[in-house]
Amino acid sequence: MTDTPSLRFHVPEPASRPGGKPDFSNVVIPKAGSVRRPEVDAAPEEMRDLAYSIIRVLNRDGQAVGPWVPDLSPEDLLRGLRHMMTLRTFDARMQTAQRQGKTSFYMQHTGEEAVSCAFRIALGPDDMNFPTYRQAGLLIAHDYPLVDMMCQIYSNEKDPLRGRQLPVMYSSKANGFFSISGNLTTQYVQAVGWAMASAIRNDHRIAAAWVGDGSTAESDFHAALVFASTYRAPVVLNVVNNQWAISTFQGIARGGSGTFAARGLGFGIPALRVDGNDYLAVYAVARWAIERARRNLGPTLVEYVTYRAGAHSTSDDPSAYRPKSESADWPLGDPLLRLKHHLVTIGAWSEERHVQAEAEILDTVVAAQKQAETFGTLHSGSKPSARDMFEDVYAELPPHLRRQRQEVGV
Amino acid sequence: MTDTPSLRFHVPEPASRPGGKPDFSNVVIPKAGSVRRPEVDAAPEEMRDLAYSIIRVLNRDGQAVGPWVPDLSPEDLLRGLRHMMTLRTFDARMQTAQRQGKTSFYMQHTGEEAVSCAFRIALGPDDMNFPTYRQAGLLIAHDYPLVDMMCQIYSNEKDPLRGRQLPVMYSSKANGFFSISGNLTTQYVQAVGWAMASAIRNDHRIAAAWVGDGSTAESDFHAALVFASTYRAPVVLNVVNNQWAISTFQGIARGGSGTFAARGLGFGIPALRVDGNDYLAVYAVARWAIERARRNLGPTLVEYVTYRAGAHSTSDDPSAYRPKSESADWPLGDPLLRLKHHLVTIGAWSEERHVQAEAEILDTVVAAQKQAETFGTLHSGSKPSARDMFEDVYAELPPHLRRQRQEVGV
Amino acid sequence: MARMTMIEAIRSALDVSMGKNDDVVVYGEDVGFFGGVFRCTHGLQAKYGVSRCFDAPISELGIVGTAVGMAAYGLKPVVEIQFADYMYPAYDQIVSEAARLRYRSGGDFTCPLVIRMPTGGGIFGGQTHSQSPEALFTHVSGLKTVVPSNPYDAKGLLIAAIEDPDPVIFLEPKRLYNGPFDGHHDRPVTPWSKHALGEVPEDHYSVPLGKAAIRREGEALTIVTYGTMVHVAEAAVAETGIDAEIIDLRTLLPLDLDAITASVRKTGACMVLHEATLTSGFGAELAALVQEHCFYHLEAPVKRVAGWDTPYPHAQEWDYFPGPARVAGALRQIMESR
Amino acid sequence: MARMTMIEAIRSALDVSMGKNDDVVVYGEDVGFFGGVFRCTHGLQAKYGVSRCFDAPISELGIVGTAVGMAAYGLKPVVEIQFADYMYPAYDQIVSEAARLRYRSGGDFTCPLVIRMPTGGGIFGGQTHSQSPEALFTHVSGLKTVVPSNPYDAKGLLIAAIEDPDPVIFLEPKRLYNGPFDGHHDRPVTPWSKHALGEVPEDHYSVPLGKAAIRREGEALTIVTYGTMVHVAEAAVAETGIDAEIIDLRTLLPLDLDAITASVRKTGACMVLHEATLTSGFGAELAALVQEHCFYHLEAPVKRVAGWDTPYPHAQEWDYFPGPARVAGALRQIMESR
Ligand SMILES: Cc1ncc(C[n+]2csc(CCOP(=O)(O)OP(=O)(O)O)c2C)c(N)n1
Ligand SMILES: Cc1ncc(C[n+]2csc(CCOP(=O)(O)OP(=O)(O)O)c2C)c(N)n1
Ligand SMILES: [Mg+2]
Ligand SMILES: [Mg+2]
Repeated sequence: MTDTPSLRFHVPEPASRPGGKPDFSNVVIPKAGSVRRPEVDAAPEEMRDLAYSIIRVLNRDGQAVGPWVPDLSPEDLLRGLRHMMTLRTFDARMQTAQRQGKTSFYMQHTGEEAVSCAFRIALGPDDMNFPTYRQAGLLIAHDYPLVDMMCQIYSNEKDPLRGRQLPVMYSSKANGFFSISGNLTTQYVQAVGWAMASAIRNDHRIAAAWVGDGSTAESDFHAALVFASTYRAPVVLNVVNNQWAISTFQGIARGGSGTFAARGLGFGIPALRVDGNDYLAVYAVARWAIERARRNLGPTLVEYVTYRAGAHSTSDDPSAYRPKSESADWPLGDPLLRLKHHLVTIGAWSEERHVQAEAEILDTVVAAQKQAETFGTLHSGSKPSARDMFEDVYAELPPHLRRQRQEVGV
Repeated sequence: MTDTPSLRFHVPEPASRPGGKPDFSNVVIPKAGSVRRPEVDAAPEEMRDLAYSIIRVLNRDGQAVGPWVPDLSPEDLLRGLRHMMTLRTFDARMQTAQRQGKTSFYMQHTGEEAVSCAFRIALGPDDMNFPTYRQAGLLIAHDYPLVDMMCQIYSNEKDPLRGRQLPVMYSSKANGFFSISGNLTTQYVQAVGWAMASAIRNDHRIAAAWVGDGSTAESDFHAALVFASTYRAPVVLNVVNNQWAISTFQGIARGGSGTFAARGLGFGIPALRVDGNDYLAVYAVARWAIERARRNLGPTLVEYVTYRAGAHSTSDDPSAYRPKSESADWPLGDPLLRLKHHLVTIGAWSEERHVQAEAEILDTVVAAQKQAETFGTLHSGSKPSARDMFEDVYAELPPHLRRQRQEVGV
Repeated sequence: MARMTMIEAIRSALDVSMGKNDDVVVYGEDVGFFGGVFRCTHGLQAKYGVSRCFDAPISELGIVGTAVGMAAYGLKPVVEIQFADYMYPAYDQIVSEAARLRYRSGGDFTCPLVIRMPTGGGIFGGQTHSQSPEALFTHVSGLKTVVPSNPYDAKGLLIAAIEDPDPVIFLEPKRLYNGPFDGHHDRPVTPWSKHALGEVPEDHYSVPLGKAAIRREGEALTIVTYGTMVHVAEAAVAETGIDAEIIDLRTLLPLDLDAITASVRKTGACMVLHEATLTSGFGAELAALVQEHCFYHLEAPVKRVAGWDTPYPHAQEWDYFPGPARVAGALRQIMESR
Repeated sequence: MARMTMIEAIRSALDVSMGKNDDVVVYGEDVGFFGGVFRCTHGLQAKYGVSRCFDAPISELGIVGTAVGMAAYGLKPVVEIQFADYMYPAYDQIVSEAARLRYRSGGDFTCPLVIRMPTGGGIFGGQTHSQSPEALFTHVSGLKTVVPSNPYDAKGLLIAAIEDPDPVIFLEPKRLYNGPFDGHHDRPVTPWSKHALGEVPEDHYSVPLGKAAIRREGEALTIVTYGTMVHVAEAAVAETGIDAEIIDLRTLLPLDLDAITASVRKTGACMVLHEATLTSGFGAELAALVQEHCFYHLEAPVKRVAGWDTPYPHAQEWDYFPGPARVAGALRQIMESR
C-alpha cells in the first residue's frame, strides 16, 4: 500500500483572485443558435448532452438565431426590456436607500435581470414560484406594485409582512410568489410538494423552484430532485449559476461535475443549460420546461449561466475575493444591453428611445419611492407595532402569547 | 392553460404484489464478461455507460469470463466461500436466538453475502468502512471474532458496546468497521470526512461508505457526493441495491433515474454497477474503485445489484408486500451457490467437501454461540450494569451525571 | 362505540378525516401499500387510492418539505415520521419553515399540516427507536405539540390536529399502542379493550388542543405528566397510596397552565414526570412555570422525574425508563420533605 | 497582552491552536480565502495553507458530517456555521452522531470537534440572522455548550473547547463581536479596547469549561445569565442601583450549578436572563434547578426574562430584545415581591 504515493488534499480554486487577471477560459460558450431543441416529450436519456452545453439565441450581432428563437413580438421584447430596466433602477435606488440608513439591508440583481424577468413572462398567472432573494424580476415582470416592494424593504406601516421580515424577503400569493425564506434552499423541495399537490388535485397549475449555484449543495436540493423524479412532479427546477456564492466561487459547490445542470441526469430529469444573460434564450427554455410540466411530462432542471455583477448584498465587498474587473470580462455580457442591441438591430428600438425610457423609468421608481417613504422607513415615520410582533405566530393568539403581549402592554 | 389535460399524480408501483407473479423483466442483465473495463485513471466522462449496465464475471456455466476477471486464486475463492457460508450460518443462528428471546432484534444478510465479504478482501487492513447494519461480512471476512459479535447481539457482560446499542450495531476500529448508526445514511458523509482527513494528513488509508437503495434518498447521501466530488476524497461510495427498503420497492427512491449508480454522474464521479451476487465481480469492481481512491484519483460510486432474500429484520414480514416466491425468481441467483458452482466447475471444490464445510462451519458458529451465552443473553445471565449507562456520554463524568448516577445508587 | 387500540384509534382518525375532507393526504415511509411499520395507515391506500395515501422515499426532509409545499397549496398533509428519532433530518423544515410560514408571510401563506411520529422507549429499541424529543418542538414558536395517552384522546386529538389551521406535531407514545403500559415491564400489559379509554366512537369527534385532563383527583400533590407516564403515575399512586392528583397534559403547547396552577394551588406540591432526558426537557419548562405561578402555595420544590441525561441504552432500558418504583420513591420523598 | 475585539480573540484562539497542533483544521462557508463573513478566520488560510483552512460547500450537514468523520479519524476539526440560524440542516449530525459516537461505540470512536456559530440578535438581521438556539443543544446528552461574553473568555474558552475530548458547541454572540453591547441600541457602543476584558494574552491560555464567572458581587438578588445579556444585566443593575450579583455562566453544559446555588442561597432571589425564546429556553432549566436546589432560600419566585415566544422580528427588534428597561423592570418587580 505504501508503494503508492501518499494522498493529497484537493481544494478547488477559482481561476483568479484580487490582483490577478480575470480568466473565463474555462467557460465554454457555444455559438448562438448551435444547440438543438428536442421535442418537449423527448425521453430524458435522449438529451443528456444539453446539460453540458449552453442554449443561446442572441448572437454578437444582436440577431436571434437557431431553433430556440422564441415566439415573442417586438412589443413583448420591449416590455421585457422595460422590466429589466425597472429592476435595475429599483436596485440602484434601494441600494442607495440602504446606504442612507433608510433600511438595514438590500440585495441587487445586477447582471441577472433576464433570468427572473423572462421566466415570469413564460409562466401562467396561477403558477407558483418558490424564489430566492435574487428573483425580484418575478414580481416586477408581473406588475406587482413597486410601492409594496419598497414598503417591505422599509419595514414601514404598509409593509405587507408587518415588519417581520428582512428586506427583500417578499411574499405575494396573488402574484405567484412564495414567501422567501432566509434559509437557503428550503423552498426548493416545497415547490415540489406544491406541484405534487397540484397533480393530486388534478389541477393545471405548475410550480417553479429557484436556487443559486452555491445553494445546490444543500440537502433540500437533493430531496427536491428525489421527490420530483419519483412522483414526476409538474415543476421547473431552476438553478441560477451566477458564478459566486458570497465569496465562494461556484467550483466549491459544483465539484467535478462540470455543470450544475448535470445534477439532474442522475435522476432521469431532463436538464438544460441556458445563457442566463440572453432574454430570448431564457424565455424559450422556460417555455419548454413549463410546457413539459404542464403536459404532465414531469420536472425539468434548468441551469442559467450568468454572473453576479454586484456585491452579494449590502453587507458584502467582492473586491476582497475576486478581481475588480471580473464582471466586465464576463463573456456573456449584460442582459439588458444585449436585449437592447437586439431591439435596435431589428429596428424596434433606438438609442434615443432608450435614453427616454430610462428617464421615464427613473421617474416611476422615484415616484414609488417617494410614496413608500410617506409610510415610513426603518428608523423613521410610522412602522409596524409591537402588537404585530405577536400576531400570526398562530392563527389564534394562544394564552402564553396573550400574557406576553400584555406584559409589553400593547 | 385549460386546453391541456389536467395533471395526474404519479406514484411508482412495483411490478408485482402479494398474490401476483414475480416479474423482473425490468432488470436488464447483460451477459457475463460483456461490460468493458476502463483504466482506473480514465476520465469520468468516458465511462458514463457503466452506470447503466451491470458488470458480471461468473456466467451460467460457472465460468469466470471477460475483462473483469479478478486475480484471485482458488484458495482466495474458497476462503470467500467460507466467509459467506459463515455469515449465512451466523444469520440463521442469531435469527433463531432472537426468536428464542435471547435478544431483542436481528437483521439478516441472506442473498447479499457476496457484497460485504468480497469487498472486505479487496480493502487494505487500515482502511475504514462506514457500514450499515447489512454488512457484517466486513467483520467476518476480516476474522473478527464471532463471539464478540454475538456478545454485542446479546448485550451481555462481554458486549464491547456495554449494552448500549441495538443488536448488530457493531463497532470495531481495529477492524476498520465504524460504529453503526441506527439513523440511516448519516455515516455516508462521515466516510467522506474521514477520507478527507486521510488526504489532509497525506496518509495512504482510504474510506468506504455504505448505504442501501432506499437510503440514497436521505440528505447525507447528497452531502457525501458533493463533498467527495469537490475535494476528490479517497472514498468508495457503495450503494447496496437489494431492491427493497422495508416494504418499499426501490422505484420509490430511484424515481426516473434508471439506476442508483446514475446518481454519481451528476457529480462527475465515476459510477459502476455490478452484479452483487457475483463474488468475483464484486471483488474486481471493489479493487478498481479502491485503487482509484488509493492513487488519489478520487471517489467512485458503486451500485451492487442484489436482492434482499429475507425479511428486513426480525420485526418484518415481507409476505405482506411482495410475492412469496419473488426471492426464488431473482434473476441473479444466490451468491453462495454461484461461487460454489464456479469452484466446482474449476475443480477446486465438490459437493462432498461443501457438505463437510457446512458441518464444520455450523460447529464453529455453534461453539461461538455457546461461549457467548456463558456471558449472558439479553434477559438472562450477567449483563452490563446501570453504571455502564452513565459512562462514555463524555470522556469524564460531568457533575450532573454524577448526581444522577448517585440517585440510581450505582 | 367500539373497542380500539391506540393504533386503531389513530387509523380511525385518519380514515374519518380522509372521508370527510378530500384535501387530507397521508404519506411517509412504508405508509402506503404496507400501511406503516406500526400499521397506523393500514387499509387507507386501498380505500382512498394511491394519490391520497402513498409511500415516500426515505427522506424525512423531503417528506416534511413537500408537505409544507402541499399545505401552502391548500391540501392538508398528514405525514408520518417512522420513529421520532428520525425527525432530525426534517427539523429545519419544521422549525424554519412550517413553524414560521404564517408569521413571515404576514398570513399570506399558511402551513396546516400534521406530523405524526411514534415516541418513547420501552420496546428495547435502543437509542434510535426510543427518543422523546418533545422539548425540541415546544421551544419553537409557531408549532403545536400534542401527546395522547390513550385511544380516545389519540383519535380526538388527531382529528383536532388535522382540523387545526397551524402545524401540529403529533407524538404517539409507541409503548401505548397496544395497551396502557404502566412501566411494569415484567407483567403482562392489559389490552386497551379492558380500559375505559379504549372505548372510542367510530365517527367524527374531537378533543380540543390545549386542554389538559385530570386523570385522578387528589389532594396530596399534583403530578403533571403526559403520554406513557400517565399510566406509570397511576401505578405509582396506586402502589404508594399517596393521594396525588394526576394531570395528563395531552397538549404541551399551547399549555393548559390554568389546569396546572389550579391543582398545585390546591395540593401545594408538584411532581413533573416525563420519559425524555432531564436537562432542558419539557419538565424544566413545567417546573419553571409552576414555581413562578404557584410560588406561595408550594410547600416543597417542584420535583422532576425524567429520563437520565444519557442516550437511551439498549440493555439498561429499565434502568433508564422512569418506572413506577422511581416515581413512587420520588412521591414519598416529596411527601416527606413537606 | 493585547487589546482585541472578540473577533480578533477568536481568530487568535484559532491561530494559536493551529500553530500548536497540526490536527486542527478549520473550514466552513466563506471561511477560507475570504476569512469568514465576520472575518473570524481571516488570514488563517494564508498562514496555514488550504489543507488546514478552506471554503466548504453550502451544506451545514456536509460540514458537520465530514467533521464527524475527520474527528473520528483523529483530526480536530473546528467548523463554522455562518449563522446559528443555519445549523438546523446539521442538527441530525450533531445530535444523532457527534453527541453519541463515544457512547454508542463504547469509546471505540470519539468525536472531538468544535462547532462555532454566531448567535443572537441586535443587528436587524430578522428571523434568520438572530436566533439563540442554545436550548436545542443543552437538551442533548453528549454535547458541551459554551457561550462567551467577552474577548478574554472567548479566546480562553475556544482554546479549551478545541482541547476538549468531546464535541463542543461554541456560540458567539455576534452583537458582542466589536464591543460590550449593553442593549442601549440608541447609544454608541464602547469598543472592546476600552473594556478590561478586551485585554487578551497573545499566547496560549485557556478558560476551563464548566466554570462560571461572577461579573459583579451583590447581595440583593442573583442574575444568572450569559453572552450579550451579561452586559445588559450590568447596565440594568447600574441604572436601578439594585445590588445584584451577576453570574456569567460561560458554559451552559456542563453547568456550574455550585456557583449558582451558592449565590442564590446568599441573595435569596434569582432572575434568569437570556435572549432566546422563553418557552423551553435554557432559562427553564435554570429556573427549575434553582427552585429545586435553593427552595428554602428563595424569597420570591425565580423570574425569567427572555425573548418572546415569536420568531425574531425585523422592525420590532427592540421590542423583542430583552433590553435594560425590561430587565430593570423585572429587577424592581422581584425586589418589590419579597
Ligand atoms: C442554510 C443557510 N446557510 C447559509 C446561509 C448564508 N448565505 C446567505 S446567501 C449565501 C450564498 C448563496 O449563494 P448562491 O446560492 O450561489 O446564491 P446567490 O447569492 O449567488 O444568488 C449564503 C452562504 C443561509 N442564508 N442559509
Ligand atoms: C433516518 C432514518 N429514517 C428511517 C429509518 C427506518 N428504517 C430503518 S431501515 C429502513 C429501510 C432502509 O432500506 P435500504 O436503505 O434499502 O437498506 P436495506 O434495509 O434494504 O439494506 C428504514 C426506513 C431509519 N433507521 N433512519
Ligand atoms: Mg451564486
Ligand atoms: Mg434496500
